[in-house]
Amino acid sequence: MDDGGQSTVVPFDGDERDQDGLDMDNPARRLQVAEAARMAEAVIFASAEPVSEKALADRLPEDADIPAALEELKTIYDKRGVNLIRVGDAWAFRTAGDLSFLMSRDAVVQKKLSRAALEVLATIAYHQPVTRAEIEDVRGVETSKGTLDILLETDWVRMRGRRRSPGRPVTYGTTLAFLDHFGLSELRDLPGMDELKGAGLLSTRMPTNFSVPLPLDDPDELTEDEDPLTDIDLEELGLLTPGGAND
Amino acid sequence: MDDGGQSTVVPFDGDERDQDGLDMDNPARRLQVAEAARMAEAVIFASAEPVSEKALADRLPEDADIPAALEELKTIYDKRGVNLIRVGDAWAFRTAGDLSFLMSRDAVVQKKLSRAALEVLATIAYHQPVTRAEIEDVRGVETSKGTLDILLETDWVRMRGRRRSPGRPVTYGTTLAFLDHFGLSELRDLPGMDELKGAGLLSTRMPTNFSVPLPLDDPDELTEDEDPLTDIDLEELGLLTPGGAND
Amino acid sequence: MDPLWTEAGPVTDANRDALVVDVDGFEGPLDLLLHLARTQKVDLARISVLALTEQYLSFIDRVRALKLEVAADYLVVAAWLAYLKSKLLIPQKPGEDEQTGEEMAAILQFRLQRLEAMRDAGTRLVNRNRLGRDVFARGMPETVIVDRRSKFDASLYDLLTAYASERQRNAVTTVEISERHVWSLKEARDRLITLIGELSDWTALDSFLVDYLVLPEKRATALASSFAASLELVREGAVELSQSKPFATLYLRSVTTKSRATDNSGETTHG
Repeated sequence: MDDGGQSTVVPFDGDERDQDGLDMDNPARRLQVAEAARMAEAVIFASAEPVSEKALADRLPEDADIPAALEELKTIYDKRGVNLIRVGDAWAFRTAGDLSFLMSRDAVVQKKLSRAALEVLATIAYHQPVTRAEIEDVRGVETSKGTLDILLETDWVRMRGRRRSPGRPVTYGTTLAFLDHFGLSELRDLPGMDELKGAGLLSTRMPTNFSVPLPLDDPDELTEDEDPLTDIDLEELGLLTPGGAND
Repeated sequence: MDDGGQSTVVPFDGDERDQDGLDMDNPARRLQVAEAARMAEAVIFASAEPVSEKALADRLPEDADIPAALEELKTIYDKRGVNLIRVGDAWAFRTAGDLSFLMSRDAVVQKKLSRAALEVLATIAYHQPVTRAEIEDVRGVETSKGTLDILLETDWVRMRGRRRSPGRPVTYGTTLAFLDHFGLSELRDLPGMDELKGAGLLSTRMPTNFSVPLPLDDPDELTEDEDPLTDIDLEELGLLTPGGAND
Repeated sequence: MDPLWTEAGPVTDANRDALVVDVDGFEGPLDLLLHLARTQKVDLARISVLALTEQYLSFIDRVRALKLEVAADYLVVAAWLAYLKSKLLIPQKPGEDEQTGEEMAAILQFRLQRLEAMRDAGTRLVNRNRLGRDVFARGMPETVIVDRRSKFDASLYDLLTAYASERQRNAVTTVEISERHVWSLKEARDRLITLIGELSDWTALDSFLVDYLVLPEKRATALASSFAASLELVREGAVELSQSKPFATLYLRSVTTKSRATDNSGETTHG
C-alpha cells in the first residue's frame, strides 16, 4: 500500500494523479490500469520467484502504470483465497494465511519408486505367482529384502501363498490396488511381447526363444502348486506378532 | 459447464440445490459458496498440476458445494490475467492465452515432435481408443520405433486397455496431461472434431456413403452410417464420467 | 497379422533396413500418393484416381530406371495401383463377385482424405496455445495436490520400460541377419493389407505383386513362391483363395475381415 516509493518508476503521469493516487474517474485510464494489472498478474503467477517492479517494467508495455496495476491487483486479491504479497521489493502470490490448514494435508511427499523396485514390481506383475528366487532368475541379479519390503509397503504387491516345492518359498503377486493405480482393468491388460515391441519399448530383435509370460486370468485364485498362507506362516514372516494380539 | 458428470464426486449437496443449481438469493448460502470458492481457489492456485474434483472434495469441508464454488471462481477469473481452466475432471489456473506474447520469456524449450509423431498423436487423439494396427491403417506405414514410445514418454499418450475383438489388441488413448498441454477441457474440444466425425473421416473403415463427398446440408442430422451416440461413445468423448450416472 | 510378422521378426527387420530408400523423404507410399494428389490442385474428393495411378506408377518407374532400390512398401502399392488401373480401364463384367474399380478408388480417396485430415488436425493441435509455451502454470507451486491413493508414484510407462529393459538386458542377444533382396510374397501381402486396408473382397493381386516386386528374370519362381505363400496363409486361416479353373487368376481375400465383422455385430464366433 505504500505509494510513496512507487511513484519514482512512473515517469509521466505523476501530475495526472490526484491525492488518492489514481485518477480512476477516467474510463480510458481505468481500462489501461486494468490491462496492466492482468499482465502483472500473469507474469507474477508464472514466475518461479517473486517478481520485482523493475522486472515487471522490463516486461510490460512502456506506458504501463505498474504501481497502479499492483495496487489494483493487491486490492482484488486482498479478500481472496490467494493474496498478492510483497517480498522485499518483489511481489508474489501466497495462499491466504487463514487457509493454510488446507495445504498441510498435502505434506505427504510422494515417493518415487527406485529403478530396482520398478523392475521387481514389473517382474511380479508379469510372472506371478513368483518366488524371490524366480524373480532373481528373471532379473539376473539378487533382489534385496528392502526392495520387497518397499513393494509390500506400496500395497501393490502381496504375499499370495507358498509354493509346494522344497523350502516352501513364499509366492508374490499383485493386488487390486496395483491394477487401480496403473489404470488396468485386469492383469491381462498388461501388454504382451508383440505389443511391447510395437510400442517401441522392447527391441524387435529379441532372441527367438524370448517370451513374455501371459499374466494370470484370475490373480485371486491360487495356482495348483500354491498353498495358502496360514497364520503360522504369517508369524514366521513377521507379518503377525506371535499370539496375534498386537497389530 | 456440464454438471452431469460432476455430481458423482459431490456426495451430499444434491438435494440442497434447486433447479437453477444455486439458490443465490439466500445470503447465508451465498456466503457459504463464496467461502468454498476461496478454499477451492487456494488449493487449485497452490498447485501447478490440475486438481481433481475428488481431491478438492477430500480437502474442503463436507458440506461445500464444489460445483457452485468452481462455477463462481470460473466467472471471477474469466477476464483476468490468469484463468480457471477445466481439464477433464480437474481444474487448474493458467495464464490467459491472449497474454502469450508477454510470457515467451518463460517458455521452456520443448522438444519438437517429428512429423510422424505428430501424425500418430493426432490419429490417437481423434480415433481413440485406437489400436496400433488402426494407426498404421490411417498412416499407411508401420509405426517406427521412437514414435509411440516418445508419445508414451511425454505422457500425452497411454495404453487404455484392450479391444474386445479377436487377438484383444492393446488400445491407445490420450491422457489428462495431453488435454492440459493443448488447453482442451475435453476431447470434444479437439479442433475440427465435429466436422471430421461428420465427414466420416474418423472411422477405421470407409463409410458406405463415402463416395458422395457432398457437404452435409444439416450437420446435426445423423448420416446413414451413423448411429446415435451411446453412453459408451460419450464416455469415450469425455462427456460423461465413466460409470457416472446422469442426473 | 501380427503373429505372422513376429515369426520372421529379426530377419524382416534387417531386411527393412537394407531396403529403405526413402523415396525422396516421403513417409511411406500413402504420403507419396497424397503429395502427388495435391499436385492435381483440386479438392482431394475430386481428384482423378486414374491420373493419380499414372502419376504414381510413372514415378516408381522413373526411380527404378535410375537403378535405385525402392522400398518394398512402395512397390506393393504400385502393384495395387496397377491392378486398380486395370480394373478402372476394363469395364466390370456383371455379376462378378469382387470389388469394382470404383469401389477400390473410393477406398483410396477415403484413405488419402483421412490421412490429410489427421495431418491438418496435428498442425492445428500444435498451433494451439500450449502449456509451457504460450500459457503457463503456477511458477511457484506451494504444494503438490495428489489424490491420496498412494504415497508412491509410478506410471504404467515407468513400469513397462523397467520391465522391457530388464528383460532385454538379460536376454542373450544373438541376432541373425540374413541377406535377402526380395521380400517374400507373404511379407508383401502382409504389408499390402496394412497399407491398403483389409482385402475384404476377392482380389486378384498376385500377378501385379510379382510384376512390381521381382525382376523380370525371376518372375516364374516368384509366382511359384507366391502361390506357396498364399497356401500357407490359407492354412493359417489368414486368407481365402479362389481359382475358377486351372491357370486362371488366383483371387484372395482376407478372412480376418469377415470374422471381425461378425464380432462387431455382437457375437464372437471362432473359426
